Amino acid sequence: MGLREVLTPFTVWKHVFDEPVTIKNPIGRPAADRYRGFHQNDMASCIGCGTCEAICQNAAIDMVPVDGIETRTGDSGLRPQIDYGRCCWCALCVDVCMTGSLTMSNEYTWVDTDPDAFRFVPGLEEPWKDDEEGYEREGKRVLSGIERIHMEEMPPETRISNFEEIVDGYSRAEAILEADRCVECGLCVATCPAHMSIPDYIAAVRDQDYDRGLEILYETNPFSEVCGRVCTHKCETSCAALHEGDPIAIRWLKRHIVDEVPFDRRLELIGKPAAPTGRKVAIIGAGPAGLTAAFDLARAGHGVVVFEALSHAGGMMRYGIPEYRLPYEALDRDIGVIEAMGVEIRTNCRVGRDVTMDALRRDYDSVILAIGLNMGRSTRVPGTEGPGVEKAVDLLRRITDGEEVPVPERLVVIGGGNVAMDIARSMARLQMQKYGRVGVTLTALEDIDHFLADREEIVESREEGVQIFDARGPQEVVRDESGAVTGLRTWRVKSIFDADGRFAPAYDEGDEQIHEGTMVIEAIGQMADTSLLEEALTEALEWNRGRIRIDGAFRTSEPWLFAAGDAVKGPDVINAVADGHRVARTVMDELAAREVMQ
Amino acid sequence: MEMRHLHALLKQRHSLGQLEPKGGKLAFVTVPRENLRGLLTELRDVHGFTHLVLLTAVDWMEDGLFQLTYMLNNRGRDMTLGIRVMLDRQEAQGDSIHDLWPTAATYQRELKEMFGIDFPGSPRIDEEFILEGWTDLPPYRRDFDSLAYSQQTYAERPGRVTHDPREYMKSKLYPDGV
Amino acid sequence: MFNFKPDRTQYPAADADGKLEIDLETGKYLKLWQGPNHPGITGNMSVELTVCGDEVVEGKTHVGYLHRGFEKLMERRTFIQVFPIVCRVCVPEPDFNEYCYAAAVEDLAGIEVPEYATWMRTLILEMGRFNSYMMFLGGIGGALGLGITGQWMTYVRDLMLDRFEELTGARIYHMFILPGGVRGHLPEGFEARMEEVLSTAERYLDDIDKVMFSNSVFKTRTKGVGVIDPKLFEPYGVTGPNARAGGVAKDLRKDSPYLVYDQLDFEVATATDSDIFARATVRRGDVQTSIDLIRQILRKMPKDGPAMARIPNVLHWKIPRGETYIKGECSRGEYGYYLVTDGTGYPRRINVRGPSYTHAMALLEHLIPGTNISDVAALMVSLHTYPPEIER
Amino acid sequence: MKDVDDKFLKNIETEFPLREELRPRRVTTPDGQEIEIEPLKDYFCEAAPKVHPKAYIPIVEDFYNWARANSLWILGFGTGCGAIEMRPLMTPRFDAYRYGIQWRPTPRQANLLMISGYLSVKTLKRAIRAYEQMQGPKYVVGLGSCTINGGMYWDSYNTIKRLDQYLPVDLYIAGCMPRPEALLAGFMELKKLIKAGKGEGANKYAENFATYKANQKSVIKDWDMPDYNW
Repeated sequence: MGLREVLTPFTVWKHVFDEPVTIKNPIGRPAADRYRGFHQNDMASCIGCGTCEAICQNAAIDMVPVDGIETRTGDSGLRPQIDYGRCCWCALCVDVCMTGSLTMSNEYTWVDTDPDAFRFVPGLEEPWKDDEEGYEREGKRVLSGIERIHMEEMPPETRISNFEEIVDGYSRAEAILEADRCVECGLCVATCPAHMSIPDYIAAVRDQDYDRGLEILYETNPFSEVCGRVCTHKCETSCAALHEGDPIAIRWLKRHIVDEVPFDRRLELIGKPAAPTGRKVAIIGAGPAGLTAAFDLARAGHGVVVFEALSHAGGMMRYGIPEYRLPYEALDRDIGVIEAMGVEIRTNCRVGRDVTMDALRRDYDSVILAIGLNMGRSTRVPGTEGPGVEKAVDLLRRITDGEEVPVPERLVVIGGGNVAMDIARSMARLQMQKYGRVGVTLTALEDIDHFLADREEIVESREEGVQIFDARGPQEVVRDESGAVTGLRTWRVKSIFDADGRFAPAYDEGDEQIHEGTMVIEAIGQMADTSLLEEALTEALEWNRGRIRIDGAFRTSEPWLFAAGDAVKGPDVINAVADGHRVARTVMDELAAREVMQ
Repeated sequence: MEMRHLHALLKQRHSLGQLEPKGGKLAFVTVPRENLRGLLTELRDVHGFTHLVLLTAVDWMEDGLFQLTYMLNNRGRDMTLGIRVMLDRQEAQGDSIHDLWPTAATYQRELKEMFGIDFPGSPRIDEEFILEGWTDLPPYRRDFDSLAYSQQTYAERPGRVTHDPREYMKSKLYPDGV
Repeated sequence: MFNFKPDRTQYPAADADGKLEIDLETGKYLKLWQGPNHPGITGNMSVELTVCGDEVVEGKTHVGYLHRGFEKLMERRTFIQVFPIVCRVCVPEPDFNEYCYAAAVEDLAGIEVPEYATWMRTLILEMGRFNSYMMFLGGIGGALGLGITGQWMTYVRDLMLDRFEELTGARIYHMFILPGGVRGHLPEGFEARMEEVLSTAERYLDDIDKVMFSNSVFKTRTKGVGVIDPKLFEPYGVTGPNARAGGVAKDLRKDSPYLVYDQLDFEVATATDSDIFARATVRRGDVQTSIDLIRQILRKMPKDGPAMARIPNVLHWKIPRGETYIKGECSRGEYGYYLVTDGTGYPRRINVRGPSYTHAMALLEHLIPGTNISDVAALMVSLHTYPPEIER
Repeated sequence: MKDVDDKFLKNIETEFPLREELRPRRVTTPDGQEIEIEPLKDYFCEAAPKVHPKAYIPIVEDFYNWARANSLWILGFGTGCGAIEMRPLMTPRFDAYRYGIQWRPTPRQANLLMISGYLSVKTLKRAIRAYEQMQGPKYVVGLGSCTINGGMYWDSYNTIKRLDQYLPVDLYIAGCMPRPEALLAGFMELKKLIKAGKGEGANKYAENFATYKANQKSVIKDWDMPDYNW
């Protein structure tokens, strides 16, 4: 031990005159920009999907209702409440947030004597609500997939010349990847008219348990194969994933499950119906609503007879939707399952002609009216009377029946809904087959962003050569001296609805166009053909603006008669399926009640 | 491939199972309980696996087995070998190796406390190690449910409710339940 | 100058099993509990000392005061949910838990980490190591009554925590290394601010050299005390600086390079005496290595690139059956995660191999007998043990 | 909890008897006398804590409170991870000493117990002893989520979830873990409470002593210490 070692330590005394490092006022010193402080939530963009709750490993987050936030499609109306007696500030909730609404401030001081005070709903009135700084994730979410798995489909140049199905369907590997993106929030379930257990069957795809998936599908929808192809998939508009990326391809995944289960296995899984009850129900119309009701009733053991005026069952699914979207075999398989439940379908049997309503009322315990909308509406602009003007639904029915339909080289379609797209694309295919080129013009009142048709329909129509003119109001079907159609005159639409929200299109008369074509097809909507009811019953029933009035449970004013489907509600397959279930439940309740009374 | 070479060398003598390589530097192999001691001694004294990295157990409750994992490392050749010994879950008794590596005694004490696997002869094996006054199942066993125990033993702060978005939406949008 | 020569006759006799025969009732021996509430104990643990005069004849460590049952809790959580809790296993140097866990998951799930994230991880780990050594250098001085080192080193460590905060968003539990990559990129101007911290640190370390390593009191109290015979390194599982202080250059960064250590240029510090002083000097050398490494990494790392690999949806992430062991050289030695998966969405078993587990238990108990009571704290600190990783 | 395997069900009385050194016995003192000792009675005062009455004259009580508020002496017992953020407070950068706050090595010199985060049952036992050994008036501050509602260890079998069931907590500081600045803010708040005469934790403990003891004993299985030791 030398003297040097004793003295050296004293050299640090030189620091005695250094500036002190003490922070003058440390309380409330601002934290770094990225600091993970207390939570913030943008109430407007939060959708209450509960993914934050699902990922929180501390069970610190509760989903609670908040004043002023209403439940609506794509927003559960719930908001996260955070328990700071649990939180560990890991910010996984921020990283996983589907909308990016949940962030963190860089505020960190919260002192309280009451341990119950450390719970709050971020986004209401915390002082750091509007703080700019604090943790936000870099870019879009990375903890779940953003982009939809691409669905292989036939290129336009191949598909335009035939009626073969366009999309291929997912392979197993693709389906797993797509199913993996789902966060199981369940926002879609209430949006689906039939309340299908979407997250559950997607989970079944993920687990490759197709049997379970199929059972889940059949709990709520006997037309899963149809819906897997042509459903309007409102669920995908409420999907939490669409806020940063693509919604989950719910429809394709549904189809994938059905594709993976062979028909025989399907029958096995669904099992046998219950023991016969001896009750009989007549259903008029073999469309989705009628057949769904038939399925439910038959499974409960009731005897069901479905009366169908046309030569095949399926209703609009067969006669409205073209084959390239829904192959007939797919539909036949779904109907086959229903028939296997013991449902009798009498085709070519028109009520009112081959059998009367009175007879049905007499022979059956209940009658369900599910006649759908099968008569096309007309625009009633000048020139629509006479040859060369067709209704889309009539044409589609004739195409399905294999009839020869007139195929002109150029034609004009009026309407912006799915039916308009269907007929435009069907006619385009026929034109291709006949002339080798497409000459379809489509006009609609709405501008392109407000078309009622599905987005992909519009895209695919354009790909197939359909020319779309949006915001055009039809004024007259132009005819030459001989009376033959030469085109459609339209004005540009300034607005469709008036100040009160009533339908009253306003036109810009200066912007006039003549769309050339030797045929005009109207596809602006349909109505029900209620002539089968006959006079006495029509008189007896209560009506509501041309539709039979029903209550919330699908009862008409006649106790034995129920009505469901497009004829009373609308507007698509999945709604019809939902109606079918509900009317079936009402009928079963009624039958059970009658049993008790007797 | 050195690891394969080593495996081939020892396979017969110690009735080793299949070698399961994980990359070039790490491999796992199963050995019967009676061959463990011989294998460890040979690996340590002859093949340079002098460092006992860890000793732990995995509970394969469904199969009725405990897996003991002895992780040995050869620093010079940068090889790590995980040696698995399967024990009957009912018996749950292993062989102490505290004389090969004194530090193994600590691991064995932990295994005794946390899994209930006994190592007769290991120093202080019956003393409490981490837990104090523990009366329930050894906590690392799969059949011990931590959450249930916690809820039963310690009070949670009451007053929290949560809602499932799926059911809540249905009840709000379809109050009739349809 | 002061030669402490204990009177060996006072020692208790050992029986056949090597167990000491200590009868407290004789009044010759006293039980002394050091900790859990004791300023000389690192963290919340305790040592039960049996003393004779002021000499310790037996020491037993008691741990478990910080046991939270992590390995059990991890089995109850999905793979992403484990991520926030791993860092809590070791408070002063949490990043190794994050890295080892993430790497183990990536290994079993077959995920390739982007290059940028690999560099970032190395940076975070070196920053964490720097912090950990700051704790040590402060602690070792404190344990020997040299309070100023603690004051200085805590200050420097706090400057580094500021850098951590702006990079990761938190001071202590950074939660930055996710399975699949890292959470973000370097903030703007980070390099310059980091350089400021590093040069400040070097200035303070110079002072530490003068005030501690050249201090005759410190030297006298640490040299030749708490010597670990290098022959004991393997039997007692000694790794890291504790082994390097005994001339064995064990360092996983060199022995089994992970992350980008094979692209970095550095030497590991070693010493030969294997006493408390040697262990302190090795760590002093390692701090310098860390500082150099941080500078190197910031210079060499790619300026931009993806921070995260594509990972499956974490809410239902399943990993096929398998097991792996991922290790890294933390400031105390070999840190590793043993992960076993069984094909479900939850880990089957995670075992954390912390160096303190061997150092603070078997080794410390072996070293304590024969030391002076006042040296126990210094001995314990010199092994650089963090109790939370012993009991987890 | 599922059925406990008989193999592991320990009888507390027999498995965890009173430690050897706490049992009543005869000992020989170094000077040769034989005496009876009963350590639990001899070394500890078993009297239950008393409520400390306020001073008769309000202004005197105000003065007391002012004095108490300005000398918060913290027991340097790091019970959990939060202790690591106290270190910066003890050092020049944040320098809590300027606010009259300092750390003491022993409970006898301290009047503020910081529960820095989670408490395992084993530490709870020591924390209770430390608390009871502290001189009144004394205060407890719970630091971080874990003291409020279990925090991230909400499903752990070995940590308590609600600190207020076992010790009278005067104040909570949110965070995991709270930054030193938040801790300082907490201390300032505590000072305000004490000045306002609301730092009544010790009295609350005395008043509800039986409840606290029952709660403590329900989780600490091997209770081998006197009911109150100070």
